[in-house]
Amino acid sequence: MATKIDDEIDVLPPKGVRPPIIGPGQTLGTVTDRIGGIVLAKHTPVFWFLIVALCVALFGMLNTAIAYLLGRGVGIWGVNIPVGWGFAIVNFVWWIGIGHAGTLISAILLLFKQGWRTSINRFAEAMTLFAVMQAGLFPLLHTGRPWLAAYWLFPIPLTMGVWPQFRSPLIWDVFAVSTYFTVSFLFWGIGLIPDFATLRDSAKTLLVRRIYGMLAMGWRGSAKHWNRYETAYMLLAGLATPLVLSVHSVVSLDFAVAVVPGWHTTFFPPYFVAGAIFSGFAMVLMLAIPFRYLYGMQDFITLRHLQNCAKLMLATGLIVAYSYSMEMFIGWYSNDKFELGLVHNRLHGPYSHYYFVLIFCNIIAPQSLWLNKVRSTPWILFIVSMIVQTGMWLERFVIVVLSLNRDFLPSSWGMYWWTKWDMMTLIGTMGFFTLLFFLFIRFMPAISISELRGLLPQSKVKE
Amino acid sequence: MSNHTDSNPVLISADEIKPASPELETVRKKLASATGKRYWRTVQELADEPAFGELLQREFPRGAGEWLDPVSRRNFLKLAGASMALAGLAGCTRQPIEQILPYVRQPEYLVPGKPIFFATAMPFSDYALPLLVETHEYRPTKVEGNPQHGASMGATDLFAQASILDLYDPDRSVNITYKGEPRPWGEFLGSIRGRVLYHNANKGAGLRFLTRATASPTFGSQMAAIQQTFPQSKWHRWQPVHRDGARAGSKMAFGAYYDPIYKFDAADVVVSLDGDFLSGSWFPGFVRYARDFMSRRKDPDKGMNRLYVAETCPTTTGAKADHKIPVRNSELEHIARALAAKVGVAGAGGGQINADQQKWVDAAAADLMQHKGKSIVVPGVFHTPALCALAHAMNAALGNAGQTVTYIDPVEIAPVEHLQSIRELVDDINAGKVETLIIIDGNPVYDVPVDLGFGDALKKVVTSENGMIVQLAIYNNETSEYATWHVPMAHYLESWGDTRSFDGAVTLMQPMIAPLYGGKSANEIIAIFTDQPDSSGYDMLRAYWRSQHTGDDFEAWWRRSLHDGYIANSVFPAKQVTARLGAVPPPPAVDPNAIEIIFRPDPTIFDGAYNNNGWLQETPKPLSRGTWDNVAYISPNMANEFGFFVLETDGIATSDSQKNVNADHQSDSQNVIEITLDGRKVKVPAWPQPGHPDQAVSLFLGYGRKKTGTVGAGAGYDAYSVRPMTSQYVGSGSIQLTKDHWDIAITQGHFTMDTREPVKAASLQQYLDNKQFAHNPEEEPKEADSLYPDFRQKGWYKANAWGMAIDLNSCVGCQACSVACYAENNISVVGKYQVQRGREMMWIRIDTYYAGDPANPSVYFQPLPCMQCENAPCEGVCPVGATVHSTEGLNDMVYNRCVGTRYCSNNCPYKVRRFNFLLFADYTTPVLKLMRNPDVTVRSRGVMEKCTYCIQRITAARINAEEQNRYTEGRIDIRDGEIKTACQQACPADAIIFGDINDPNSRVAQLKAQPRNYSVLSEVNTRPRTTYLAAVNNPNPELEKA
Amino acid sequence: MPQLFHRSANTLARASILGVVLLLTGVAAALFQLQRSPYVTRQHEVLDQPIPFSHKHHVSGLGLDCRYCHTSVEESSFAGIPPTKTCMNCHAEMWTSAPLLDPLRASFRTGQSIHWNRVHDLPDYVYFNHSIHIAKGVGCYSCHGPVDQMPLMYEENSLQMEWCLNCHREPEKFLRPKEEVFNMTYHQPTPAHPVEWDGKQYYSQVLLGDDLKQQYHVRTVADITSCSTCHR
Amino acid sequence: MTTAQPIYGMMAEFDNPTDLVHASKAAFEAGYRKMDTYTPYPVEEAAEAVGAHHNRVALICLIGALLGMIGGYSLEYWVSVISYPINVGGKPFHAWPAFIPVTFECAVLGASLATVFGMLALNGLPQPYHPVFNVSGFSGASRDRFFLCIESQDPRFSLGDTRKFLESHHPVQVSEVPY
Repeated sequence: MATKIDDEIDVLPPKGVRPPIIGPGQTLGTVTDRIGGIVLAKHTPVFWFLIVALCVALFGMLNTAIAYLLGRGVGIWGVNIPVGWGFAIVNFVWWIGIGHAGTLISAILLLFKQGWRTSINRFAEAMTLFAVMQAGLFPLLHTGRPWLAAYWLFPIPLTMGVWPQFRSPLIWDVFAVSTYFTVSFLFWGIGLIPDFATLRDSAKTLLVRRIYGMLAMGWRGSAKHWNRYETAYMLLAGLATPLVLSVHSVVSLDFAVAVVPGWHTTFFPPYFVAGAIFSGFAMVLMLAIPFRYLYGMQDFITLRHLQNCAKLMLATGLIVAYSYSMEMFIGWYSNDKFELGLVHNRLHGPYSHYYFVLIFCNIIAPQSLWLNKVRSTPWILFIVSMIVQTGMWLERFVIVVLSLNRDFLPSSWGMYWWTKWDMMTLIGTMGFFTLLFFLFIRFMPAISISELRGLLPQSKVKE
Repeated sequence: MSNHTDSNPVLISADEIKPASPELETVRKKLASATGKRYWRTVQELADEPAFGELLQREFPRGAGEWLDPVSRRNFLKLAGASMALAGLAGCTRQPIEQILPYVRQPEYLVPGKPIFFATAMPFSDYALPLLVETHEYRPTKVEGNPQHGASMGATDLFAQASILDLYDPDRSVNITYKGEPRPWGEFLGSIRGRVLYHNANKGAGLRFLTRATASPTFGSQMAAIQQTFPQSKWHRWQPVHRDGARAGSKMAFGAYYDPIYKFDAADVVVSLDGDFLSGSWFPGFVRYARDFMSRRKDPDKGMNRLYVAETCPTTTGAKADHKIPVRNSELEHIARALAAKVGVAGAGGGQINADQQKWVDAAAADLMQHKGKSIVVPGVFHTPALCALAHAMNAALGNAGQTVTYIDPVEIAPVEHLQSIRELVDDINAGKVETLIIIDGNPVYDVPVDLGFGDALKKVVTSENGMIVQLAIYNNETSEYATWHVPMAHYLESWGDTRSFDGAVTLMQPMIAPLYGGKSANEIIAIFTDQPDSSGYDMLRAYWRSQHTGDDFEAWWRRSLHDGYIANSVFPAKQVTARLGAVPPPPAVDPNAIEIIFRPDPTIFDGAYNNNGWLQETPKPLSRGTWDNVAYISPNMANEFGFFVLETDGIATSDSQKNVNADHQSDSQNVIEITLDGRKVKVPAWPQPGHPDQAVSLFLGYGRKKTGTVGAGAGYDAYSVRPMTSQYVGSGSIQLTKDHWDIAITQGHFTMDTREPVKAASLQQYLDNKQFAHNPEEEPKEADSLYPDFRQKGWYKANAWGMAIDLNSCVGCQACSVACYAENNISVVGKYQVQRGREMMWIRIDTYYAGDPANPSVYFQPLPCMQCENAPCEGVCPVGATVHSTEGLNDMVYNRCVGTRYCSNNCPYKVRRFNFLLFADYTTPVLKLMRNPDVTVRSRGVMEKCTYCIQRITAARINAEEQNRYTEGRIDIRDGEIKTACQQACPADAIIFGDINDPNSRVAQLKAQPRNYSVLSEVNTRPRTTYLAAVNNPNPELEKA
Repeated sequence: MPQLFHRSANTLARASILGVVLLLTGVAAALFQLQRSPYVTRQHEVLDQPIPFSHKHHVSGLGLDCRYCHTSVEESSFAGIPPTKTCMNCHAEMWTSAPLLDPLRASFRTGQSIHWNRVHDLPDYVYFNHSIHIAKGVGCYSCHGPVDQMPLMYEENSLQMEWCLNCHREPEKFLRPKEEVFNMTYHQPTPAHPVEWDGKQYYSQVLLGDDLKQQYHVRTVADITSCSTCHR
Repeated sequence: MTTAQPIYGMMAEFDNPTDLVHASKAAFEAGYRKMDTYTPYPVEEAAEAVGAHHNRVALICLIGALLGMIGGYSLEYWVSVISYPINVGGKPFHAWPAFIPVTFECAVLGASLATVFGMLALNGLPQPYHPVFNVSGFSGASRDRFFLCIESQDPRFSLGDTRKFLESHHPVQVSEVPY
């Protein structure tokens, strides 16, 4: 099975008819075999080894960069006074943003009873976890002395008798991100339990069965268990929904609480959340499209899923566009000299080209999603998503650097240039992220089997 | 008052505690093996450091300097690993066992942990700046001005502040060498004795001495003695930044050499003909003059003096002028003549000047005439004799002579015109008349006029079969390569001596520490020739003054003099002389097309003597804000013609042209032009300097060294290489655009205030019309409108509340405060590349802003320390509370708590916070540890730092006051002025005032009560404790109308 | 379908979960103890010294005053370690041949300092000042413990920040009359043993401490717990 | 096996959810209480049929949330007002608006942990060994088979009758579940 491209599945149905959520002819059995097969297959496909090898190389690069950083200090990066925050924070916000789609899909869409979420929520959640892991790296590295940051930021009774400073948004960040990671992990984890049971029961060798047996914790599909399980799942969804909104709001407060013109603004939270979902869905597509293609999952991740993601991207993209225009408008309308200076700096300053590329990536390019043709053509979607992803990174760069490089006193205006170490760290995390993702695909059911079963017609109880 | 640990300073003269100074030899030996402790309490303690347990301290990485050393960088992985291992346990790391080494016999006056102050003086050029030096266990750590001495009034210039670093400079010469081979002192002595006998025989024929100008009476007497023993010997003088023009001018006017002394505090109108008396010590008396001049601008309500300046190369003097015209060098003398004619100097006139200059001259002349006897005409010291003569004549004609200007005998011993003197020497050498040449201090091979070919001349001497050159110098410099014998020279803080301040007062020098590198003083070297080879500097000094002192109270008198640092009533009496404008040569023809090449000493490196001083290299030049290089000023117009990037003032070049991008702070890539003068060429980075005259280029001396220490190596271009005898300060040459570029590390890239108006300025009239001009009611938040609680209600800021007021009127932008801060607070030097990256560490920087027409803009200086905001934006955002508020209103920075998020810096509207992006502090060079101020933490990698209002001085004073049981209404009664911050203490213009704002009688409280007082960026509502007194200038209404 | 796991697996699984939880708490608890343990603070640890100098003998035995050796304690941040000369004042006559004192005589002869190992050693970023504490009536005992009972010097207290704060937050609990500062046998007032000061009898430290705080102008707690009090 | 040996229960296997639900309902009406169904995905009807309507997960969640919330806020209050009050940029010690984000995060964290571990505890997981696994073909319970198990604990349970009863609802097969 696996890697053959069954194109006919990607053929658009006649007008007015929406593509199905699950390809025709799937039964409880086939679902189990097709998805479980990826994990239990005897032979791991060659492309998997190639990709993992590449990622391991990038991961090595990341570690080199980190080691050198710990040895020398953040001076190896481009940061300076006035631009005290550079790539580290840009990447942090970017990764955190990406990490939003997962929980959003699994939680909010679940609450809205969106059936189509089931075949993508599992790896979307995994994506969330891995993205948050990348994000989590940066605030620590960014101090250059993580061995201090690691424990002074948490309220631990040390002999100094001093504590974290809870008025600082950075502390809010510490709590928000760590909570977000934990909750996402739990959510993902309990979702996996029944599927581990499935793997346990369908695995061939005793060892594999034992391994998944332990992970499944003895799940046996009892009605009483299912009942509590469902409640817990729903509750988590209910908790994760405000959480996912709060996390990026808190991240946005890292900026909004400051006095720096361009940061000091009240509409950052919604603006950031929208942006996060925007980039999150872009990332979902960037993972889903190759995944369904490489593993022949077109039956489970159908055009319907791609289209819906595309629509969500379009919607959030428009919110983002609105935010940009508001930023400019408020700047002009406030008639505050610092705000005006900011607008001026963005449009005509030394970094103006960054700003215009950003506009193209996040506002112009996504408009193509109005076209059904674009929404239904995987490879185009993939490219659009990539553009959006770039744009969202640039957005963070603009917010961080273009606000700091010219703030209050002209005497201290400055420039920021990234170094090769900055780049190595950024690309390294991309490699790390992909590595984790492909390990996940190989060893865990990338699509929620038990939930998918519930969608099949035969699974309904007839009266 | 310079003592910050005791209300009346422990002033002690070193001879009272002879045995005190610790055994430096052993210290030095042990230092070699010592590893990095962050500071210590006694020298002995330092001298024996336990090397083990380094890793345990990794979370404030001691000796982590190895990162910077490429060799051990290889094993950084291992060490990083170690630090990671400690991560979890950092709270639990044990301290290594440290040792403590008491004295064997503790000197009587020493209280361990308390500084002692000694009076001494720093020789600079041909005169001296009287000083008090703070020593900790006999390690000099900080230099202050001697408040009891009129030449200092407690202030210093940046060179004095930086001289501490020179003392400890590890690059200093350490060996007596013979043709480059190390030799013992005895062997040197032997070979010189031979010479002495030889020259005794031939009456000193062929025996020559070359020194810089000196004002040391003792040295003078020694030279006189030499003249007697060796009648045929000659004493030549050379210092590259000489004042021959002024000398000749004085001769021209008075028929003899005299030094003018100005009384700026008594002058209502000052006209400067390129007289750069507000910039640096190359103008004798700068420190005192800045104080005097600014004393007339402190309170506009009491009226102000008025300053007219006509200048060539832009200086801070011009920046402070009420009316400035940029003129080309050749035009200056014409202006002088026109002015002289107008103020009624007979025989003047004949100057052709253009309309603008005419207007300026008319106004200035009118003003001068209205203030006869209460005005001054200041001639530049780097100009033609005629100009100086004219100035003297004008002062005479205006009746200023004797009132605001007096004349004294030159402080230089046996004054000569240096160019003449050095020329004679070279001629004699070429004529083969020189066998033995003793070069004391200085670096002639580098800085003697290039067309004299001094190097080649020296070669002749050394290669001649009986030739010998002895060099006494602090560094191994270009000249050392030619010397037969090189002897390390003792730093002024290591040697006994005497000299005179600019007003002639004798100041005594006493050593703070035994010579670190076994240096010898000039007197000791000369003594060899006067047959007292083993007499110490102290003996000679004492002997000389014994002979000078009449009266039988010598001992008491001597002790008092040493204690005070100067000899009472030794100021030169004013001479009754009248300037006769005799045969003044006709003014030079002005060639509008010729390019004038102007030579000036560098504002921070001077003539090259401070080339290896990291503090001075990193101190921005006041006008260009450039560091680590010298540039060539050209006018914005010329830059335009060349199509260069033009430095913005708000008259031109909006800050957004792409051209301007690289001008944003950090690395500013400048076009390189090639200067040709007398057929000699040098490539220099062109710097478009607002206010620079057209058709002229200003070059700065002291850079482009071929042989210097690790710090100065490779910095800048060598202006001496095109400086011939005929054009010592100006010549006519040509410039050629080249393709090259030159990265200049500048600390400020935007010189326009944009819309921000950090500096509020007005004319005297505007001020009198609206005293509140510095305030903008719409923007300034009221005390009431704040969501925050009033911490005064909670008992904060109740007792002592520290504040600072900075008078923008007074600040002359001389940078003394910045360097003083480096010395007081152990600030690290980061080097050119890091400055380009925007990582300089300066705690108090001076922002320079230009406004108006770039051809002749108004210039504003604004010293910017930490504002110590009561609503500090930096504090709220720190996640670990590493920067928080003290009850006295200080914005505390807790280095050991900082994890380095840099959020505080981002959120600081004034950008006064500095971050240790790498391990900038030098933990490895042992000798630098001796220099550090033990009361201030040395900051390590990854730590934010900033101005603390010199918290260590505040604490010391508070403890002192409490122990003396001084309290008044709930406050600890610390007398106003008892605490002086380092910047305040150094400031010659008295522009920075610090004190307790809760004490209504304190100076700072009274200044803050003035209407001129405003806070920068008040609209951000940070409520800064550091506020500014708006700049008010005093333009001539006549010119205003025009 | 056969069972994958044996019956015991259930108990095993639950037990192991419990085990992990306990282990983690254990480790955490251990670390918090470790950072305060004598191993880290070197409390009560007697360091080797070139000369086994006995404070017990010199203080309670011979009745020397602290200030005889620690001369600058009242005027400087640094209490001062006696120079060899001070020791020789007596030991030029006494114990002149005791091998114990060889290092002392050697030092006096050669001019080389004696290398004592530092017993009370604060981190380098802490700026402690002896004189002001003396001036405010903080007894030597409060920080250095019963020095007069120490044959060999050791560190009585942890000297960690939380320990300093104990006193800076409640000075009244520790202050004593200035004249008692150097008194090693002084005891805080109790109903049984009152302390007389300023003509008054005090039966409790609280009352005495409050009055002393007034009298000695001890700054407010907010003042002396400001960071810059000790860190610069 | 001999009937003398005690067994866990009687297990019927179905190949579709509808039969399972019918059987379960019938069993309930027949008075069986101690029984359970095993399905590859949640079948709500089955749950209701065997009488699993309510659970206490939600309550546990609420408790967790409250603990987290109170814990978070009191930590902040104690640290900034009681333990070491410091003037930070002129802000009040008790800067409650600034304390909200952390309080919220703590609440969510507490709730989530409580929910998940509460659910597992109530379900008695982990429980890798369970009698039902002895039934041959039970692995289908995680694939496409549906099981109803009436436990021997049930008072009405009797080998013969219960087997008959189950077989009457056309299962694929009925088998005893040994301990």
